Amino acid sequence: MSQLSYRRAITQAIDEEMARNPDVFLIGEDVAESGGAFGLTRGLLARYGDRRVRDTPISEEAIVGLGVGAAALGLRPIVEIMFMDFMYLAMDQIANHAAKMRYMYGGQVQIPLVVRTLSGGGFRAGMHHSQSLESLFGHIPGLKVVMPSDAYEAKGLLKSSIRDPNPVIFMEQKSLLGAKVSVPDDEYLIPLGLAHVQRPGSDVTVVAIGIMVQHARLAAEELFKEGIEVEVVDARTAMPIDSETILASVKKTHRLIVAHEAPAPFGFGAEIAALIAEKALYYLDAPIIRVTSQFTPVPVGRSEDYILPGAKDIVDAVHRSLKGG
Amino acid sequence: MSQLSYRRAITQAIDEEMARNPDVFLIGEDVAESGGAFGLTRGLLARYGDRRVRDTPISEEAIVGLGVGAAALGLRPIVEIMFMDFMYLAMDQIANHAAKMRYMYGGQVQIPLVVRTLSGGGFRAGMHHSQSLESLFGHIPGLKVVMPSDAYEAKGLLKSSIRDPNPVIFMEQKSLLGAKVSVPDDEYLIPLGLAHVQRPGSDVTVVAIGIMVQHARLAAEELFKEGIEVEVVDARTAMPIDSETILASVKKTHRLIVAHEAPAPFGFGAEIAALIAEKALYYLDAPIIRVTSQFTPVPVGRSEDYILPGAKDIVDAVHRSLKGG
Amino acid sequence: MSEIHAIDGNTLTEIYRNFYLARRFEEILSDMFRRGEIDGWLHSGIGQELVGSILGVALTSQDYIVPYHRSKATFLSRGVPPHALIAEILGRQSGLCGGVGGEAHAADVSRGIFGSTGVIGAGFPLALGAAFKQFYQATEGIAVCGFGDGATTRGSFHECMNLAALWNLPLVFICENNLYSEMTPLRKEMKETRIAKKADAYGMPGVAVDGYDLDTTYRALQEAFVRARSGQGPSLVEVKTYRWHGHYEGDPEEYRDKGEVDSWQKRDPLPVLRQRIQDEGILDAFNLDQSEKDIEELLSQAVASAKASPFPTRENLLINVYAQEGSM
Amino acid sequence: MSEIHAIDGNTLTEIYRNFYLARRFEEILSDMFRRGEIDGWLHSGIGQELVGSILGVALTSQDYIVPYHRSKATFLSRGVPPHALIAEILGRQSGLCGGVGGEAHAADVSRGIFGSTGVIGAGFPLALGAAFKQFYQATEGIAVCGFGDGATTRGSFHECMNLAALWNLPLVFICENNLYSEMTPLRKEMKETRIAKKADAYGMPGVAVDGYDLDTTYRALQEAFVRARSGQGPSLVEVKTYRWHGHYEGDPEEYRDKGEVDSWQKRDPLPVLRQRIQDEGILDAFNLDQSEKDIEELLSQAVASAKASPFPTRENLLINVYAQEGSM
Ligand SMILES: Cc1ncc(C[n+]2csc(CCOP(=O)(O)OP(=O)(O)O)c2C)c(N)n1
Ligand SMILES: Cc1ncc(C[n+]2csc(CCOP(=O)(O)OP(=O)(O)O)c2C)c(N)n1
Ligand SMILES: [Mg+2]
Ligand SMILES: [Mg+2]
Repeated sequence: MSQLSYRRAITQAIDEEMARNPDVFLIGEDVAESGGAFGLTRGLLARYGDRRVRDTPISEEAIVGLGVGAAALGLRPIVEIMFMDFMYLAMDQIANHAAKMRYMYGGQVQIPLVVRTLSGGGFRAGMHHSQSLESLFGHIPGLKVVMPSDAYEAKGLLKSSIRDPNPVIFMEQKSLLGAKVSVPDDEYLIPLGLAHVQRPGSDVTVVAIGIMVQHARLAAEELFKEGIEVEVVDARTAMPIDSETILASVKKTHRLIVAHEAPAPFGFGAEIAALIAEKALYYLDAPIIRVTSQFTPVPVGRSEDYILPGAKDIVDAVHRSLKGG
Repeated sequence: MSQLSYRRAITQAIDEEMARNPDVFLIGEDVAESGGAFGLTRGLLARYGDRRVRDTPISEEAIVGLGVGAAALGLRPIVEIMFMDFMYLAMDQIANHAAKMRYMYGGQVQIPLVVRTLSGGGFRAGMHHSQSLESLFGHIPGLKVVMPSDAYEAKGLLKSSIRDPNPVIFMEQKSLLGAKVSVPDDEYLIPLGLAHVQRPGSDVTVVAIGIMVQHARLAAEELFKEGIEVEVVDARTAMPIDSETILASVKKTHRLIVAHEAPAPFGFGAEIAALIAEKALYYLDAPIIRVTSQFTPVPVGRSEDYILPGAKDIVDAVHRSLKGG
Repeated sequence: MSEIHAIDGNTLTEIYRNFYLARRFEEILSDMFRRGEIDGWLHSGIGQELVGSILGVALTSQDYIVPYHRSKATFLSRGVPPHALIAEILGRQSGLCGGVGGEAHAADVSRGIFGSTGVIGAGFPLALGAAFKQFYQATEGIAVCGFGDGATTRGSFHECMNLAALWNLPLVFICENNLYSEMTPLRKEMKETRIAKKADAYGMPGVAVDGYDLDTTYRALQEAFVRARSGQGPSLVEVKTYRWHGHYEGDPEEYRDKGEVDSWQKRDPLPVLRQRIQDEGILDAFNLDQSEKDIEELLSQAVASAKASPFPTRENLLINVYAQEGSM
Repeated sequence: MSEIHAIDGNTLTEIYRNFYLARRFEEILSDMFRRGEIDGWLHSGIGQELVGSILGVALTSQDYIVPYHRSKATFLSRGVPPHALIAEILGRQSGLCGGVGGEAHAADVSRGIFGSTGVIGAGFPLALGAAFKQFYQATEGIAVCGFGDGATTRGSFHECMNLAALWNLPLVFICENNLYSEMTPLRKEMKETRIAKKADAYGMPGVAVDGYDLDTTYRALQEAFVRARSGQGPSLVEVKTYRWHGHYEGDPEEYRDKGEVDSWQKRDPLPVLRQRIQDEGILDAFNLDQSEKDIEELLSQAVASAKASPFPTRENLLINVYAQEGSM
């Protein structure tokens, strides 16, 4: 085991997969020469050359579409979109083409494309550099959406994403880039679509995704001091959703909180609530509570702290849930 | 009262609002000279001239953004995007700019923009001409999303949308274009954000949106013959959501079905389920059931009938709901 | 580029066969649509079949083609069985895509045809991906991207022209300029209507040709293919052509004069080519008649076979949303 | 166009004042960032202040400006109080946008500045909307759109150049070509690096000027403004310039030579203009010193005032998502 940062976990995952499979290539703005606007791809150009690691002009639609076309013909592109907020520019290629192409061509192709992108708050750079858009992509049949909650998860999930035969939106949590955890030295993969009981507990289930898993952990530690045992489930992927693991946890604890950084309406929490309201309604001893950002754009600077959810909001929600029982 | 088609209801609403306010203008592909690819804007060029009714090249991003810019400076643009499936091309202007501009400029502007677009199945033209994307837009703070269920609704809601100081995504249900209902001869408006109890009933609530309201009506008539009284709530707008009306209905019937044409995950039904699971959990006597399309792209031709939901699916869901109690 | 010679007899015959097949295909489909036998809609390519007919002879099996919504001639000239294309348009199981994609989204990846889309302009990035693949694997293949005049005003045209030139990719952009984008005439799409000239902005060669003249069209395309194949990068070929039918079948066509349509129809390159094949002594009338009769036969069997194919089952329609590990 | 005369003394003085203010503003902000006083990031416009300094004198109050992420000089030259711009960058309540928008999303609609965005290329359509508004209301105003070389590879550039030309809108596209897009040099952004030439594809005039030469830059901009104002439509002006700092403050700048930076700094047009004002006898050193001192004073008060302003409250941050009926 060694201590590895989220940033380097991503670099390593790409590096290992590029070494393993010559069809894997990486394109994006400033990914090559300068190693990425946030250093996530440092060293890869030197190692793999400019055929496989390429800087692109600012042309989000074209580069994602290039990835879709190349993937359909058998390559395994990794396209970096610097910030998730710019994915809107490539939405047609992602939602109408990457997601639908296999289906519309009757299974003639598969699209093993990964679109990596920095998501969420943390840089305090405001509404055009802070969004978490998992629910937009989760709504579109054909896509997978991955949100790793720490460096271990990031490495294992990114490697699986690169090997997956489907288009994957890989959301790198920008506020975690520097955070280190221990990671096995040997190769490992984490399958897509399997949630992870990050911390077992019997009183309340907190299903969290991405950065919110970290907040949920802190909240659980806090609540443990009060004698409350929180089960923290890291959903890992917003699509597919591991309903089994989530249902099992709710059937055990009878209380559910869902935590994500995106706003509530039509969000991940809504989908999980609908799942439970359909499949495990009678197990609930309290209303389902969503812990999310406010329904506003993300303001710049430290103001984002008022808008984005944190550990304290989860603690409050757990208290409310226990009262609601 | 006169009988009016959905198609002409839309033309009339635009016409009346253009006559009323010289700041209202209309742009889009083939909206002027040829009166719209589906005749929705016929006659407007002759009446208002080519300053106010303009054909554009195929440049979805530019024309929606033109609307955002002009709206910020006080005009009231109506931009037509021929099919909702092409809204992906203008997502950045809609989601990052129309939706956020008032907030990010600290309230200096308002964005009275309407983006009108044909949505849903019905033309049998497949995956790139059949999507219903209300949940994508409903997730983004700053937007309103309107889905009129008949000609009466279309006219009253479109007039309100044009007068609204916020960006509105107006989803014209393409399978309803020819359908006629009686409509008052005098001017009327339907406020945005108020659901409508389309048919009262005491046994089950069906919250439906857009075209699904028509299917819900048919289902309710069918079920009435069996002695089952369905309350049909036309949600009208996917954002804002009229939680009061929906909660009141569920508190009365204790059973809820949500019906929409888009796929289930992260959809309108998920949001309504989450609302109930948070605010009216103990009122439910049965699991919440979602009636939606399959989680696939929409295939071409008559195959769409297998994928999109219909009245029969609602009838089945009601039966299941009554059994689940 | 001197490698490109006059078109030889065999090639002329093959182009004629492709052309005749495509023309009759369009006519038959149009009739079927009028008789209500096709769900959805149909975008006839009648009048524009020449480009597609050439592609079948001028490209190799390694090349990729991203067709556009009027490119039925391209499918046929690449050897796609007519019944599979008709079945796809009819939404039947024996169609190229199992009847799921339909007219606008037909593909035959085994023949290098993919990237068809209902979204105008979305083919450019997909074609860029195909050209990138050729570059990446250092194959001898190239990629070709078909599109109309209307598509050139989409942002994706610009992004992809720029990238193709910047990376010197083996990609040929073929614009079938038929003077309209749906009901909108060219002069309302752009102020600078010389589409070929737009290549300058990217440092790419651009050339415009009369799409009703076989020799110049053939030569311009071949030159672009040779360039791409020999590592000299992308080009833009603007083919001036005309669609005889409306934007879609049933279009009332209020936006153009009957006279304009007539003037193009008078120049129809199909009989010209037939005459030339006779005049040059390549085939005589009897042989041509025979070959046409074979095509008629092929097509009527194709229609029958397509119509006999069932619609997809519900089960068919639920697969292929996701690929499974190791599928394909 | 003969209406454009040599720059008179008052104008020179005003440009100098704008320039000096902008330069010192950039320096002070850069220092503040280095001291950790600014959340998020900062994109210095140092070295590129000339264009913005000219806009303040060359446009009227009816004109709209869509600035870009280095356009602080534009804000200041339009009369935006420095304290309100600093407060915005610091995310404080007294900022132009109440501290919600910050550096990248600052606007002052009362002074015709709007459309700033964190999304490169998104300003083009917004500027098109502003120009359309001028056309729609037949005002005498025009619109101006600022952007960098990197933005020209976005599809939106193409769509908007095309539409502006097609509709003959009063829109001037001003490209500040500083040779880099973040860490990527121009030659890796596009093969055809003569940005001004790209206007040809749209039937629009395009001109490139040395952005370190006041007279040619001023003349080119004025000509474009006169064209737009007199109904002759849009133009593209490419201003060749250079940013002295990194893409963002703190950028390690591994991608360029110190020598390149030096060579541009040596040509700094600020002292050249100061000298010229003295040489032409418009102001003497004493007056210039005095005016500079006033600016220093203004700026130090602005910093103090901005820092004294509170951060937005939670309540502030929950409003303005939707406008209420009749609000504004
Ligand atoms: C992005 C997008 N916008 C609009 C449409 C509707 N549409 C379909 S074909 C077409 C015109 C295309 O014109 P052109 O590219 O010249 O091809 P042509 O039909 O003339 O062969 C339009 C506007 C579309 N399919 N996609
Ligand atoms: C759509 C989009 N892609 C990428 C970025 C990240 N980004 C910010 S500034 C920039 C470079 C812009 O270069 P240019 O337009 O030349 O302006 P300059 O910074 O050189 O003044 C990039 C790539 C962005 N903000 N928006
Ligand atoms: Mg055309
Ligand atoms: Mg630059």
